[in-house]
Amino acid sequence: MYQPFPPDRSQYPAKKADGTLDIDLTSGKYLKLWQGPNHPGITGNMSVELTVCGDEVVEGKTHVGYLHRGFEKLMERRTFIQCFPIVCRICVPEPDFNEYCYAAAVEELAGIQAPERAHWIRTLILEMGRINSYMMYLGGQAGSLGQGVIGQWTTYVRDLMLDRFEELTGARIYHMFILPGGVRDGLPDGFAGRMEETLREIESILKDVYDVMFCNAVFKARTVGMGVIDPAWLDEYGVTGPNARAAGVAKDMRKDHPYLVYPELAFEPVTGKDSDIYTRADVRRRDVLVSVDLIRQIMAKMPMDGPLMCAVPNVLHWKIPRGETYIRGECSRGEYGYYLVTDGSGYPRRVNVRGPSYTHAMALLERMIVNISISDVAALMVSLHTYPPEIER
Amino acid sequence: MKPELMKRMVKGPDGVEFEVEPLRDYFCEVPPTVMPAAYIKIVEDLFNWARAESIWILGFGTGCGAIEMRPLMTPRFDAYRYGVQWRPTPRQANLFIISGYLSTKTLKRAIRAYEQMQNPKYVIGLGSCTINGGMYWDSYNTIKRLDDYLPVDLYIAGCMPRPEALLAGFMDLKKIIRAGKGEGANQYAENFAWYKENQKRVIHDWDMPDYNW
Amino acid sequence: MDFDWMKIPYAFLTVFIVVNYGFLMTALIQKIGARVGRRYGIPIWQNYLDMIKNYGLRSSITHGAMFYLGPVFRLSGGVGLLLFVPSIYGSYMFSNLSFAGDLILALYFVFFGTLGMALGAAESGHPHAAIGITRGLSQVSMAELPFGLAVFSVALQYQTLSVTDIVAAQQGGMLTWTLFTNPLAVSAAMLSFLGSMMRPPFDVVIAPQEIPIGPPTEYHSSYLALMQTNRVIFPVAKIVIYMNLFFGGATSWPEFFLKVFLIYMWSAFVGVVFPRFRVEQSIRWFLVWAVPLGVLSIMVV
Amino acid sequence: MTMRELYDRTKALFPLGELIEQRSGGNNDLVFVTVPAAHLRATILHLRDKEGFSHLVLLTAVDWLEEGQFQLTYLLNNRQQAYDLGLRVMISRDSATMESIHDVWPTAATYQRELREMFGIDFPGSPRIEEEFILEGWNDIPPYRRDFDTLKYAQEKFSERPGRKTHDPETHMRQQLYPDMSPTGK
Repeated sequence: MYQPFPPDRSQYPAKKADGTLDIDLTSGKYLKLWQGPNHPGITGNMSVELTVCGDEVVEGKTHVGYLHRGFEKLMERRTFIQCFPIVCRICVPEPDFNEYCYAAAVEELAGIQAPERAHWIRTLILEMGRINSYMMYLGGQAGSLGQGVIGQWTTYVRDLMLDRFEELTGARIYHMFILPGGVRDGLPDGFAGRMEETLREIESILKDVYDVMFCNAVFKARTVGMGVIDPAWLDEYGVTGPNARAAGVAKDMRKDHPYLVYPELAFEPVTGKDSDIYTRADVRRRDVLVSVDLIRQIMAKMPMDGPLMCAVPNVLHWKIPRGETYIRGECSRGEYGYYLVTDGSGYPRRVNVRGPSYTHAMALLERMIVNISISDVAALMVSLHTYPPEIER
Repeated sequence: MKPELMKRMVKGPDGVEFEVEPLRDYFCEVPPTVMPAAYIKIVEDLFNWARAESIWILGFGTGCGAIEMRPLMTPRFDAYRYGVQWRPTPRQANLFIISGYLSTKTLKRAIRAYEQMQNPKYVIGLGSCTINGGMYWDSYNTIKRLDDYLPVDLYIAGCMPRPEALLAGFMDLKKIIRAGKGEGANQYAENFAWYKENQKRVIHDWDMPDYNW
Repeated sequence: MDFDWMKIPYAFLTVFIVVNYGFLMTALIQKIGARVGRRYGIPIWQNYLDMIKNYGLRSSITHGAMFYLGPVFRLSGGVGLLLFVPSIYGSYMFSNLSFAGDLILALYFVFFGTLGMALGAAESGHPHAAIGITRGLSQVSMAELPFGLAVFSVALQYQTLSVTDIVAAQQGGMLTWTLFTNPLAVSAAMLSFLGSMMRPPFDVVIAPQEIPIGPPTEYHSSYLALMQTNRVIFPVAKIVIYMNLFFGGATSWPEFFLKVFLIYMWSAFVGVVFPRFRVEQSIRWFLVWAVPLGVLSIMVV
Repeated sequence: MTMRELYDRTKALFPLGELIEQRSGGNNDLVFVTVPAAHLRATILHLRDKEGFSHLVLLTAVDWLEEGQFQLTYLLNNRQQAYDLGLRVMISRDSATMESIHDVWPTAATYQRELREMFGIDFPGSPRIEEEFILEGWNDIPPYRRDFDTLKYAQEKFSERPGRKTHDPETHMRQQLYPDMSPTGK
């Protein structure tokens, strides 16, 4: 088997002829340890099957499927508008990207064009969702190293952001707001002012987080130089998003493949140099600040009147001609994409969701987990920012 | 069945060969028994009061409802005020929150975790998908009625339920416990065969003993 | 040596007071942690309820005699430590069962619980317990080393092994405390204190994320309740030693409460904002910072 | 360089099918091309090494049940040029086997495992291809195939709670508003 970067297993078990490791569990030298699914140090409901030798991991295998609901199958037997309420359930912590990608894919294949104002509101929602997702991550990253207080602070501001979501969409988690053809509603009165307050609170909390977490000697000792992603792996393992940006590659779909109103907004992708856990956390922290800035720009430039929905055919008999397309967006973990195939009927032929965690949590994690200490597994896994529901859907 | 669970011969470090049958050797196969309440009523009342005021949740987010668990434990909702806290291991937990849909793969783990918990133990079904399948009513991989597989004390409806609903659910659960009606574990022991039959019908890959603790 | 039997009920009175104070203080510490995280925190009586609940659970599973003895050892370590150290200096009632040479005995009790726990948890056969034990024993032995050095240094300084005598030597104003007469030993011991309190940054042993809570993974119901009881006694008992050796002891209960609280706060304040060290990192940390201080303190004395 | 030029250049080397420009007009950055299964490997190696399509965005399958074929879609991305190229490979549905590309992109092994499990498409030689990925103990036909009926399966397998009513808008509307309308969709 051709392996471009054979893992450094010099002092570890020999390889068998077919490339798998020669691990004799009965020898007493190795221990099989399951981290998850019922484990606090795991990102959601998934598990890693570790083979450890002493305190070091010799081999790790990711197991997913605990959250499989068969969305791609279920959507094949729902009409286009019936798919809309279930797509957001695919990725729980940042559901809006599902709604946007699905809506954009349907619009493209059906040949309709959402109005300008809807684009602005969509961008606003995506950026708000990104902040939420990053806040979850920051808390989780600190929590995986035992710094629970960061999780308290970031969840506190995330709740504030959820309040804004609730004002705008009426729901905390599943917003079901971006539907094919536009968005459901405009901004409520006084939204801009309350948004600004929330953003200030986020900035102030982030400053505290920076002082307590990023300047902390213990946090640095645990994370600097830990879990390095070689820039050469980016293409091999399909690494995108902050994981790639921390390796110094400014891979940001908002810049590379601009969508919605991003061409009209001024921002620079955040990049890091060292590609370790610390850098990835730092890139995400700075990315929150970028998002905060983007939201300010959006609130300032957004047109306040105009249509929110374009003319959509009767959704009960909405048939879309045969075609296929791929819509992508830069979510907080990386490239989120929908591959939609239609066949001229009232139902999608096939929907495939490309969640960034799909490659990060499987091939990349299994590659990175080798030769690290058991106590770092949780931190490493969290630092890749994986959400299992988008892996198995 | 996985190879490591097969019956096999093992050579020990001292050179003696012996037979290992993991399912029988590594688990306790005794079915659960009904545990009576304390004989003296006032003692049982005291215990019920303590159980109601000190609810330890198993930290196992089985579905998307887990996303609202973190706000529950943080400044806005702070369930610690009501004696609710997390335990990472099923041995020490009293309450199992099935947070949303259960795929058959998770159901197997959930059953194992549930059986490891100590009597008395409680189950809350969170979200519409535990009640009747909810959004996933036609999915091939998620169960539709949780109470077929585990004894449920309380359902919280919604997709997904807000943390306020969860807090209200905890209050109701406290009332149930204090009234001495939180006997899910005994119910499970009494109808053990029925539960097992239901569980085995949906879990294809049953590679564990009937009762593992 | 004639033994005063009246001391035994008095010693149990001490235990009773300390248990309640320990419950209160544990809750207080948790509340402080919650307030840092902008939460309201648990009710102050929550720990009592948890303990009653755990004693009240109907079923429990044992993994053999040693599994059962683990928490018992641990608890007897805590109670024993408390019983053989004078909690209030100069008080007949609360000088407990202390006698000459009790410093060695106290040190023995400090380690006793940990070892019992390790044996008991290993009996459960849970891999997380085994990992927790290896982490715990290696870290604890490293963390206790500076403490041992500091204790030797203090014993050398006062030329006695009796805690009562050491306290007596420190009476007479703050400046006679070991804290000022032998600051090196005190700082070594306080660093070691951080390590043995199982709070961040040295709590990888019982870390929920890195391994689910380590040795106590399998402990539940009454076993856990025993351990909870110990968790409130043991820190206080340990702080009593620290207080007696380094901070001039206490001559009355209010002084006792205040000093114990302040020493406890030291670990709590550090713990609330720090993440954890890995085991080898914490060992290195102790080797680099605490052990040289301990050695230095002996050499200075 | 436009996609058309790239297509012409590659067409000279490999027997490619017709170029389908998905987003003709504005930013024409997504095209789909059909490739014979035998030439897929050479094509992607050429595209990866010579044309800069270094990122495998996704690998998935579409079940064209009526035509008896699976369509495998290899979506490649060229970041510098901001182009996406979807390579479509049609393989027979009966004995669905495809060459593995896990040595070109290690991450493809995961996609291939999923396809194997969910569609029953075999990729000989791909690592851990036999292992279960998402499902556990599945004993029916692979669930993403079109002829697998998830509703029927769910009704047979999982007990339902009585009292659930369906308010399918299509049937409801048909009954209420257009009683004479011909059935739509499936």
